[in-house]
Amino acid sequence: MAQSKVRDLNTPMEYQSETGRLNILGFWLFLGAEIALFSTLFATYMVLMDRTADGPALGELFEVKGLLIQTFLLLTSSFTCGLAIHEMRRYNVKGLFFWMITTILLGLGFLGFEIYEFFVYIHEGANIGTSAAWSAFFVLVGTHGLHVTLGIGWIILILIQVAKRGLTPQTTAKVFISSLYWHFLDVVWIFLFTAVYLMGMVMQHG
Amino acid sequence: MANHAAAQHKGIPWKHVVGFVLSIVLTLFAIWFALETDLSTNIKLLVIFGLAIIQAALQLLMFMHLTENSRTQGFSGRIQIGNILFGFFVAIVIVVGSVWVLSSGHAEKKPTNGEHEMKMDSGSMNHD
Amino acid sequence: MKWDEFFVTGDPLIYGADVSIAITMLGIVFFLTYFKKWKWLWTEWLTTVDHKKIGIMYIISAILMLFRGGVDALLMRTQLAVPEMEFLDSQKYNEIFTTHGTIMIIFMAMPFLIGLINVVVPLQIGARDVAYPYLNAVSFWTFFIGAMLFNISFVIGGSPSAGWTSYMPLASNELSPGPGQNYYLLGLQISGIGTLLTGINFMVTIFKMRAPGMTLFRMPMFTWSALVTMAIIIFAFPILTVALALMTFDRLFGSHFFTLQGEGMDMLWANLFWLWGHPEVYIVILPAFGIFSEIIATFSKKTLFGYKAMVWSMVLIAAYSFLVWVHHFFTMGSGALVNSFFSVTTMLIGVPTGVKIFNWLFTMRKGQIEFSTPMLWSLGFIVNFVIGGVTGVMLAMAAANYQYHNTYFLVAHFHYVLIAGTVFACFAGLVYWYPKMFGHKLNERIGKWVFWLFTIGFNICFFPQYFLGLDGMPRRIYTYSEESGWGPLNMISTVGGFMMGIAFLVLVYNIYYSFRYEPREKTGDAWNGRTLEWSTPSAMPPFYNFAKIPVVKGLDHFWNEKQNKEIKPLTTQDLQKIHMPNNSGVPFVMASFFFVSGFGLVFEWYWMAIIGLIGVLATLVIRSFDYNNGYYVSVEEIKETENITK
Amino acid sequence: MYKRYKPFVFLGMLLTVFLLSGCSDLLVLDPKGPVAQQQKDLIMYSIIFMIGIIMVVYVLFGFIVYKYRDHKGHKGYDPENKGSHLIEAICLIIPLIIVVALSIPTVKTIYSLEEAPKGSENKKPLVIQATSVDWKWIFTYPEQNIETVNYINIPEDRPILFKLTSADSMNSFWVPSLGGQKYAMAGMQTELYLQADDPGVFDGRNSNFNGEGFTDQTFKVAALTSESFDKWAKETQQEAPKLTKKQYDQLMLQGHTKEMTFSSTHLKWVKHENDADYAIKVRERLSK
Repeated sequence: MAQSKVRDLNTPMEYQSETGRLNILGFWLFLGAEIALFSTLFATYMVLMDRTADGPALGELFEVKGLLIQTFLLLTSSFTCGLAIHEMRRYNVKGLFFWMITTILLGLGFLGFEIYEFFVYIHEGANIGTSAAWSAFFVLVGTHGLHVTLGIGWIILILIQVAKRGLTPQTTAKVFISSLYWHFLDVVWIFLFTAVYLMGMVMQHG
Repeated sequence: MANHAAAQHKGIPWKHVVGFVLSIVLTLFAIWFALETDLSTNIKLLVIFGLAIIQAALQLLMFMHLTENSRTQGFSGRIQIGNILFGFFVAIVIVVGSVWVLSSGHAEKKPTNGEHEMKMDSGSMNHD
Repeated sequence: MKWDEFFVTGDPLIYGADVSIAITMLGIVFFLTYFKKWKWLWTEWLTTVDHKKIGIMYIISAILMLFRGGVDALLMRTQLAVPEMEFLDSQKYNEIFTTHGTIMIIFMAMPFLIGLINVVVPLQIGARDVAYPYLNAVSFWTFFIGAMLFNISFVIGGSPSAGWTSYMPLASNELSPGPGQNYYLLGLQISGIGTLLTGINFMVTIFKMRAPGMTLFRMPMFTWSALVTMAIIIFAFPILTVALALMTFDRLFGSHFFTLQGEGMDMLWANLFWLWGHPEVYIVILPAFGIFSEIIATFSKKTLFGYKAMVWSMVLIAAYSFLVWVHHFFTMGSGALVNSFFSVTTMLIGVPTGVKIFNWLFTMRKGQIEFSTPMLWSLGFIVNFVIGGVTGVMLAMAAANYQYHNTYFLVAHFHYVLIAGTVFACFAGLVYWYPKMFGHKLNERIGKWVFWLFTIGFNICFFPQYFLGLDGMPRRIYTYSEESGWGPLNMISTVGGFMMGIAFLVLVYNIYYSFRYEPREKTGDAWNGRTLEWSTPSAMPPFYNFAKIPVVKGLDHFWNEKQNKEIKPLTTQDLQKIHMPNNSGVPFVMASFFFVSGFGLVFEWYWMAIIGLIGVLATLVIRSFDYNNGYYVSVEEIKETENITK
Repeated sequence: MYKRYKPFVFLGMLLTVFLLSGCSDLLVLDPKGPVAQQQKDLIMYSIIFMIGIIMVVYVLFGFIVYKYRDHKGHKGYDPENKGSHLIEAICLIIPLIIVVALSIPTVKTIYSLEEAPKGSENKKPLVIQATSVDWKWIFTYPEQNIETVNYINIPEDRPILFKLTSADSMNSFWVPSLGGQKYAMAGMQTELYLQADDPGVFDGRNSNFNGEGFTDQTFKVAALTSESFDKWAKETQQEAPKLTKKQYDQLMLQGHTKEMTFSSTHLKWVKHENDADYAIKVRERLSK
């Protein structure tokens, strides 16, 4: 719990306190759990994707354009989030804020498109109760969306703390951990993009 | 490692820029490969999943500093890498295992028209 | 909803439970008020972040749950004692075996072991606390609240009755209407959060909080087993989380994951359940292995035989535990290739387990074996667990498994593994570390009575069940005909069951007796121990555990120090102020909100569920803004606590 | 030491003798057909290994615990004995050999159970579709155009190919005297070969828990000579009533029924392996 006495200037600030180091490692382990969590959802989706009952097939409703926009929004947000950490490590609070807020905005944009996409599907007759395949789709993609939502809320909370307290070993560790979370959501999206959308479209169009 | 990391904090974050450009390129390539080429479904799936894994590795290494937190901080980096690798193992077991177990043998869903037999083995799927 | 639908009515058992719950509650309130203990309860227990106290609370809860699950078991054994018994009806019987299984695995075995891990592991690695003391409290309270939510189903709304495996579509809205199954889903979901957090917490603790000099291969075996178990928890519990969530969606929000409608797939539930369920088996058995390793080494007065082999066996078992889940449903018709693959992997997992058994035997070789109660439990474990182990290998042979599946042969097997493994370990660990927790031993003479009564009862209860299984008696039937010929063996089994019940009562009596009459321990080393938890000067370690963090020079460090007479009393020069975390009431409040939310979802009162969730989020935000970093214990206070005069 | 525990040892021996004497009558170990016979052979084969393993562990255990107990004149105490590569290697290799020895016949039997029993490969199997509904069994003879409830008649010495499915919950079709079980699940079909050596009546049941009526979800299997089977089939086709849709839908309700026989099948209305929610829909309709 105690803060390390040696403040090695070469070590990024988030690693300078014992708490920071412990929390960062703990969060990595948590991400391990998240991998298992999303894997289970992916497995469910892979098993059920053909079970469309009377509803539309999955690939039928997917669209490349919306998908590309969503993907670029999230990929870019992951990049800007990385830049924010880069700025934080240069002790540039302004840079940190600029890039983190950009990240949040991109995340919000992504969420907006996702919600719009869900509305389109529901309008076309595919909702969570349509068939096993659509249940799996909505819960898998929805879980990712929920993670993004929580991530946005969480980053905002942490930015408020940074604004109040400045860069300390504790706040920087928090920012760093939230950035890990954000990048991880991008990793999950890469697989959603591949396993759900691309595979769905490949299956549909051959 | 620590010195190395600190040196990177100055100037343009090349690691991030390269990671970003690569991820865009990989994404576009995956879309093009999946939707615009005429290869068989199996090859397409193999390639796009391969690309996804590469891209995930990019995120972990370029953006998330997976290997960081190492020597000076008591070797957490190794734990982190081990953890992610074991996670990868579990993920493969869960996804490939479930698909394999639930779609082989008599347990597969009997197709309505007799000859349309559908078999999925080890994650690769035939749907034609 | 009418009141008589809300409360379960119409059964003397339920009224009995209602009355006893009410009386117990009133009794507790009276006791706390009369002795003015409310403040004590809040400051010392409900808000504590001390790993030892949290561990004790885990163990107490687990013993209560053992009682509940045990009563369930005895009700079942009574019903099955003779053919065509009319003690319980089918529905009641189904509810009882469902709650028995769920409670014993999720709310008894795991919390008991996690409790022991909580008490012991930080002490064994020479740490002052776990990595995240606050999170530890959250873990406990979410587990506790989950368990309570599950338990009230007995009197409010009705118990789940689809078996602890809750196979779909039996557990769906159509075939199991009512709140019972929702209790199962929400109770397990909430307590699962606690388990996952424990996994992360202890993994970081063991990796990062070890005393200087304690390399990974100098860690005591129990700590190793905890580390490996936590790794399994981290990767297995999310699978359960998802499976439960998907079933909850099926039941509450009309999705079609496992349902008959909408092309849902019931096999997927079985698949996901056992993807978690098999690793879960190792979550409850590996710490048991760790406990036995400690006890056998201590009472043979000898270092462990093949330490590294034992460690690697455990690591291998952990990785392997994710590769065998299909052996729980060989009969699902996944084809010869799948069944062959999982038959072989399952048998292979017997190899590292066998290695461990032989290592324990060879640890005793060239030792000086002392038959204390914990040692008796460990010896009993070896003898009985082997039977469970070999029948496990028999079950692993898929072609033969088609004849064992769903029979009492299986029931006998997993009780031989879980009781002779896990429950024996819980009792052994409880007796062994009792002086660490409460400052005095449990009476050895009564303790040996408990052991013999329990072990003999256990064998009388479960050994005949192998034969019942081979005679075609399926599990989960609530009665059977005279002609089946299963009567006599069932009668024997029931007698054994009641012997185990009596043994439990004697154990409880022993706790009372020892509290009154056993001499208090004067040193911290009650059993001539080998590992660091025994190195504290006082019997019960102070809240900061170690006044001076030990420097470890090898395996069995404390034992070696004693042999070489290197132990020096503490002096003032050794002391420095100690940093400790603050108590917090937030975890308890957060768990209470989880309860509100879970209860709302059980009855599909969404307003209530949302209020609960908002409460949970609010507590999270409060925690995020809390920068209170704890406090320092002054050298003066340490001096006083440790009785240091110079 | 021994004296103290003598009564327990004696009790244990008595119990074992008592239990073993009943062994030969145990349903699973008293096979009435080639499938169950194969499984029994595998079980007996494995039991020999298991008893061997148990003996080795118990003898070692008894010897070590007795010799190294803490007593006067204790010899051979060596607190630093850390291990021996030889012993550890033996402890690793012997179990591995046992696993191989068990795996080979297991895998062979798994594959052989997927097909008609040896010796009957050339006989055309009789196909019976078994459909479970809470809490009864419906059996369909598609070739004979016969449907029975809660009982089956089969010819002796001829492989029977059961095609299993369910109208609702997950069930397990099990006739212990004839062979091991397999699940019957809605929306899919599993296959199981069984065969009876001689005429006789055997108990069959659902062994997978499926709710309130689970305990009584049993059926009878009667193996007949092939002449009497043909005779029964012919008589049934001529004399038994036709199955009406209304009757069939009544069968879809949860509950028990007596044995029934019909001279037509339900296959023209529904195939449960393709139509998982038929029974649920019927229940909704009839409850209105």
